[in-house]
Amino acid sequence: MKKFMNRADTMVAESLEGFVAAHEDILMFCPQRKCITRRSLKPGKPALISGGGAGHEPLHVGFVGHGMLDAACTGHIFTSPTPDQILAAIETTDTGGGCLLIVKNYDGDIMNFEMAAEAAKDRHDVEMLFVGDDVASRHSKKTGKRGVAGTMVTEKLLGAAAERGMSLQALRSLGTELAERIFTMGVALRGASVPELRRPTFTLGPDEMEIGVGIHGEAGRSRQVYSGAEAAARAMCDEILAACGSHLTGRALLLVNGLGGTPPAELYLMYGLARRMFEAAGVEIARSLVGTFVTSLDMQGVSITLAVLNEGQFALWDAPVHTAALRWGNEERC
Amino acid sequence: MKKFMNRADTMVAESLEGFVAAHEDILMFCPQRKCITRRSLKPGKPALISGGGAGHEPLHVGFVGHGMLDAACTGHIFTSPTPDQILAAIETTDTGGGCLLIVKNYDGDIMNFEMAAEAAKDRHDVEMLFVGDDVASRHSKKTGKRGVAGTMVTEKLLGAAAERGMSLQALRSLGTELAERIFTMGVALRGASVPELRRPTFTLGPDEMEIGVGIHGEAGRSRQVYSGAEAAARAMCDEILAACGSHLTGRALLLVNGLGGTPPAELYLMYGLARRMFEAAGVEIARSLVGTFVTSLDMQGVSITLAVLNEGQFALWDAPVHTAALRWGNEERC
Amino acid sequence: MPGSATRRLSGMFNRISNEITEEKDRLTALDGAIGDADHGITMSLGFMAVTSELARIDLDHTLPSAVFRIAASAFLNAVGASTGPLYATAFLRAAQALEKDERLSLADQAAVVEAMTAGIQQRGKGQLGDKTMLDAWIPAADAAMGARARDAGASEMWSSIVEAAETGANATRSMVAARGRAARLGERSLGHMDPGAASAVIILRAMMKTFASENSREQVFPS
Amino acid sequence: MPGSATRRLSGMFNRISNEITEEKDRLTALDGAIGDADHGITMSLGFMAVTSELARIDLDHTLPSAVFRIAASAFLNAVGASTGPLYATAFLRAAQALEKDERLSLADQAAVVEAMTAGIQQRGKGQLGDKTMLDAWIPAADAAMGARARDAGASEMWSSIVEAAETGANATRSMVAARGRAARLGERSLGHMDPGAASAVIILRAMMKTFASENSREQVFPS
Ligand SMILES: Nc1ncnc2c1ncn2[C@@H]1O[C@H](COP(=O)(O)OP(=O)(O)O)[C@@H](O)[C@H]1O
Ligand SMILES: Nc1ncnc2c1ncn2[C@@H]1O[C@H](COP(=O)(O)OP(=O)(O)O)[C@@H](O)[C@H]1O
Ligand SMILES: [Mg+2]
Ligand SMILES: [Mg+2]
Ligand SMILES: [Mg+2]
Ligand SMILES: [Mg+2]
Repeated sequence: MKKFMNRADTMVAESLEGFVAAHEDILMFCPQRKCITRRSLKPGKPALISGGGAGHEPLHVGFVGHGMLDAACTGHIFTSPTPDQILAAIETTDTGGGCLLIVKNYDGDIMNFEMAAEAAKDRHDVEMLFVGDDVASRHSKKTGKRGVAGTMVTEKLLGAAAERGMSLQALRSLGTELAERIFTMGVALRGASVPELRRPTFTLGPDEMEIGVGIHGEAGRSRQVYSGAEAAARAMCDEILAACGSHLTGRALLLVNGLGGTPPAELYLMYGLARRMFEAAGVEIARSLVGTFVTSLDMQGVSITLAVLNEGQFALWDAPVHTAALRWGNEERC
Repeated sequence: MKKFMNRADTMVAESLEGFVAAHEDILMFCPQRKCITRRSLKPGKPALISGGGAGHEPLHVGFVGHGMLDAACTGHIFTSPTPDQILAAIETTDTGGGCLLIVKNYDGDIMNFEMAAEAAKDRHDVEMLFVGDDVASRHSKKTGKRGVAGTMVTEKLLGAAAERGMSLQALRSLGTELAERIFTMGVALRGASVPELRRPTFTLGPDEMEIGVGIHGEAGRSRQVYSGAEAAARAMCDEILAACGSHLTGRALLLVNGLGGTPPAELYLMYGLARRMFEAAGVEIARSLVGTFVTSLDMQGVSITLAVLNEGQFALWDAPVHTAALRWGNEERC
Repeated sequence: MPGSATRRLSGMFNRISNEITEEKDRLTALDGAIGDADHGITMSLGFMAVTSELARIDLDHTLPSAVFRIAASAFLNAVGASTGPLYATAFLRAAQALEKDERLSLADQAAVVEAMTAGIQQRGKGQLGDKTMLDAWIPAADAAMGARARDAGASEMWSSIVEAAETGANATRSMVAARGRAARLGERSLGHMDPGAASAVIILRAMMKTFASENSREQVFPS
Repeated sequence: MPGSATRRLSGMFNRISNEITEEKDRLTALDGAIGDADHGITMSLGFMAVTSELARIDLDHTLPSAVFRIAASAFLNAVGASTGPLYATAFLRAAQALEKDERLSLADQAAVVEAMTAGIQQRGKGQLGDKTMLDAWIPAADAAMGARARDAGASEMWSSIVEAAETGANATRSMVAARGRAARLGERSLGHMDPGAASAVIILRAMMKTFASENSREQVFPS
């Protein structure tokens, strides 16, 4: 499978270089390009730092900016960034309010962020928040839910809260509370093709779908017959509703996210289906977001995220944000 | 090739329904769903109306809103909307300032918009603007350049000008002037698959690219060996620079647009390459936009647009916009 | 007797619709080679809209010219594409031609072919050799005029029309397109038949079957 | 003579790096079945970073424990992934174990295997049966302890270590993963060998070749 790249081993660096050049008004590389930070930091505000493997763009670099992250670290494709990158982000962005490390719940990410936090702890106030929203992995006893598209919802809400002056400890608690309220399920019609391999991570037949996929090109929870968008949306929404349990109250944010190779028209079609299904289950869709935000390289797939929020949390969602991938609200206040 | 859809004949309608539901704060269907209009119109402002085939989402519906279009009409896949749809848009959005029909330069679109304009002319002040930015088709003697991704640049600039009170005639002149300043070239690594057919419109070998493609899944100007992003970007940028001719002055807007199946990371990589090439040719890249805005269904491809603007036109680009697919600037003023 | 001529026209549209729909895949494949792979779809959609619209009207109280007007608006509102305005204009011009004499005589039939051709030409600003449907329609109109000039009968006139259209459509293979989407392909359009010319032949052949068959005057078509 | 023991270690890392790189595709394919298809890439990258870092230092003036420290930071900063922190912690613990006695005696070698295993376990919070690299390392460490207890020679100790690791790695095929990415696959991880266990065997075998070959003490390794 062809890609718009030159060489597999330089793809991530070349792509990031283009990204920073395109958004130089918002963000910049920190020295030695170990991470990407906001152009201007707000003294005393707790710094929000996230990161993960490349291949999920625009996550996380696309969410660096006012109202969201202060820094993001990118590893190799589907590979956690290294502790020295994370340490550089901590050292660059801690302006006295400490740092919250937002870590998607994968062993590799956890261990690398942990080592960075250990190395930083003498000089910085560092807290870690593990995010996991993937309901397909909710039965993994020891490891728990993976962090997938819902991660960006957490980053948006915490970013707005930090901008309003919330303390590091309070941000961490809010993040922990949000983990109980955000539910995602993904499906793929075609696997991702990793640059080094130039073939899909899994191959599906013409009538198959992979359901419960994560964002690393890995196979999902099961392979099923693909009989159209409606049945796929139904399977995902049912699973999300089941996972919601007692959290299934009144109003929610619905995020339909493309996994990289899915065009906008198909995302909106899935959004329409999911919305109807959730509404039929008594959920009012109070906020919506449709687009390609958390990808698995060029995977042809979609994820559906339901975030059951309270009024204060909706207000955080509505608060101004000015990043490469998410932008709304008055910019004067940024 | 699988798609997130139910049936080919309902795909466009289902997708539009999802789209309108997701953006009900900004826009709505007009009666009988013949077109999509802004939720609130500005009395006396000339109405900007565009439209075209489905399969190019978010163009044009994603650009309905403050600072851009007043209405957009969607036809069948890759097929112009019909005169009655366009007429409905004219009748709904003309608040006294007349209507500018922004029409991509294709025989089908021209003829359908023309018939609508003829039918409306007794009751409405209607002007037509044909847009064509595709340099690959600049040698087609009788037909001239096709309208591709650069269309959205024209829509953004005219939208801002209309918001500032520019008259219908002046908008049309500005649009005509812009046609001389916007240059696009596209390349595909995989064809688009039309819902009815479920196979790609053209099939490329593992080392081939189709260069000079439009946005209807049609083959491009020639098939060439694909030897990586650099050479593809080089071929496109050289052609754009050649087409610019005397318009190649100081500062430009660079738009790198995905054709539907291309993930953000690859778009940014292409952006980085194109930017370096244009800068090496003496063009200063003063504004940038990277994303999936004008698609050809799920085509794996990229287009590069260079818009050589003057300071007043950059100011129009920077002006607030609040649509589903493009959003920046202070919303209070919207 | 507006009813009988109107029934023939309505039958003609049914026949066109059926035969276009049967050839849908071939037309779409032709368009796939040099266009956007939808010509079979748009044409079939358009004529199906026409026949379903005609099924709603009372044929006994409708003039032939009105049938063409109804066809024009049904086709136009169903199709979009290039073919919508082209055939809608063609049908409108045919309606105007019939208004003078609603009998649908041989002369009227020839006038319909000519008027349709003129409509297509006016709307699309194309000419012979552009590699479009006009490369079938213009020779067909010329053949109709020729047949009228030599006072040929229905079956002779219609065979010469269809033959001219076929020859014209075949000739598009060796043309470089100058109109329509295919124009952007330049030399790459060589070697492929224009889909619009191919569908024009199907339409004209269906018209021939309607008007040139011996007992056509008595035939009752399904509505 | 810090130089000679240090040279052996540096040679050991070269050997590991070469053999991992040779098996890169197989490891990546194993990871493709139950993970994200990069294990060969991350491991090869990590060990190549280690050897290129070691190539820069003066082996004659570097202690064996320092070699492990350098390896830890080179591996960590090159890799990311799960394996970065796991092996970095393993190397750090090996360095701590060697600090007491830098000779790299047979007892030291056994201590290195044990310390590395303890490091992996501490960092990853895993245990036997989780279907990870620990299913090779824990049996290997047990074998090292056992060999020391019965005072076995170098070649016997190392064969028992590698044999235990191989048996452990093979056993992962019939385990359901409880740690790492594969854990999310549940039952679907059955039937596949864990890639981290497979690479652990390669590492241990390269260590065996370094330490257990008859003339290994005299051997001079390319730096
Ligand atoms: N300007 C024109 N004049 C005459 N015929 C045209 C013109 N433009 C296009 N056509 C005809 O229309 C055909 C394509 O029709 P269709 O595929 O239905 O529409 P579209 O090109 O909008 O997809 C072409 O093959 C050609 O014969
Ligand atoms: N918590 C853990 N403890 C021990 N080993 C682990 C743990 N998590 C993952 N591993 C090992 O790491 C291997 C995967 O390594 P690799 O593919 O390089 O990293 P990643 O999973 O980040 O892509 C697994 O096969 C497993 O052996
Ligand atoms: Mg990995
Ligand atoms: Mg078309
Ligand atoms: Mg067509
Ligand atoms: Mg892996």
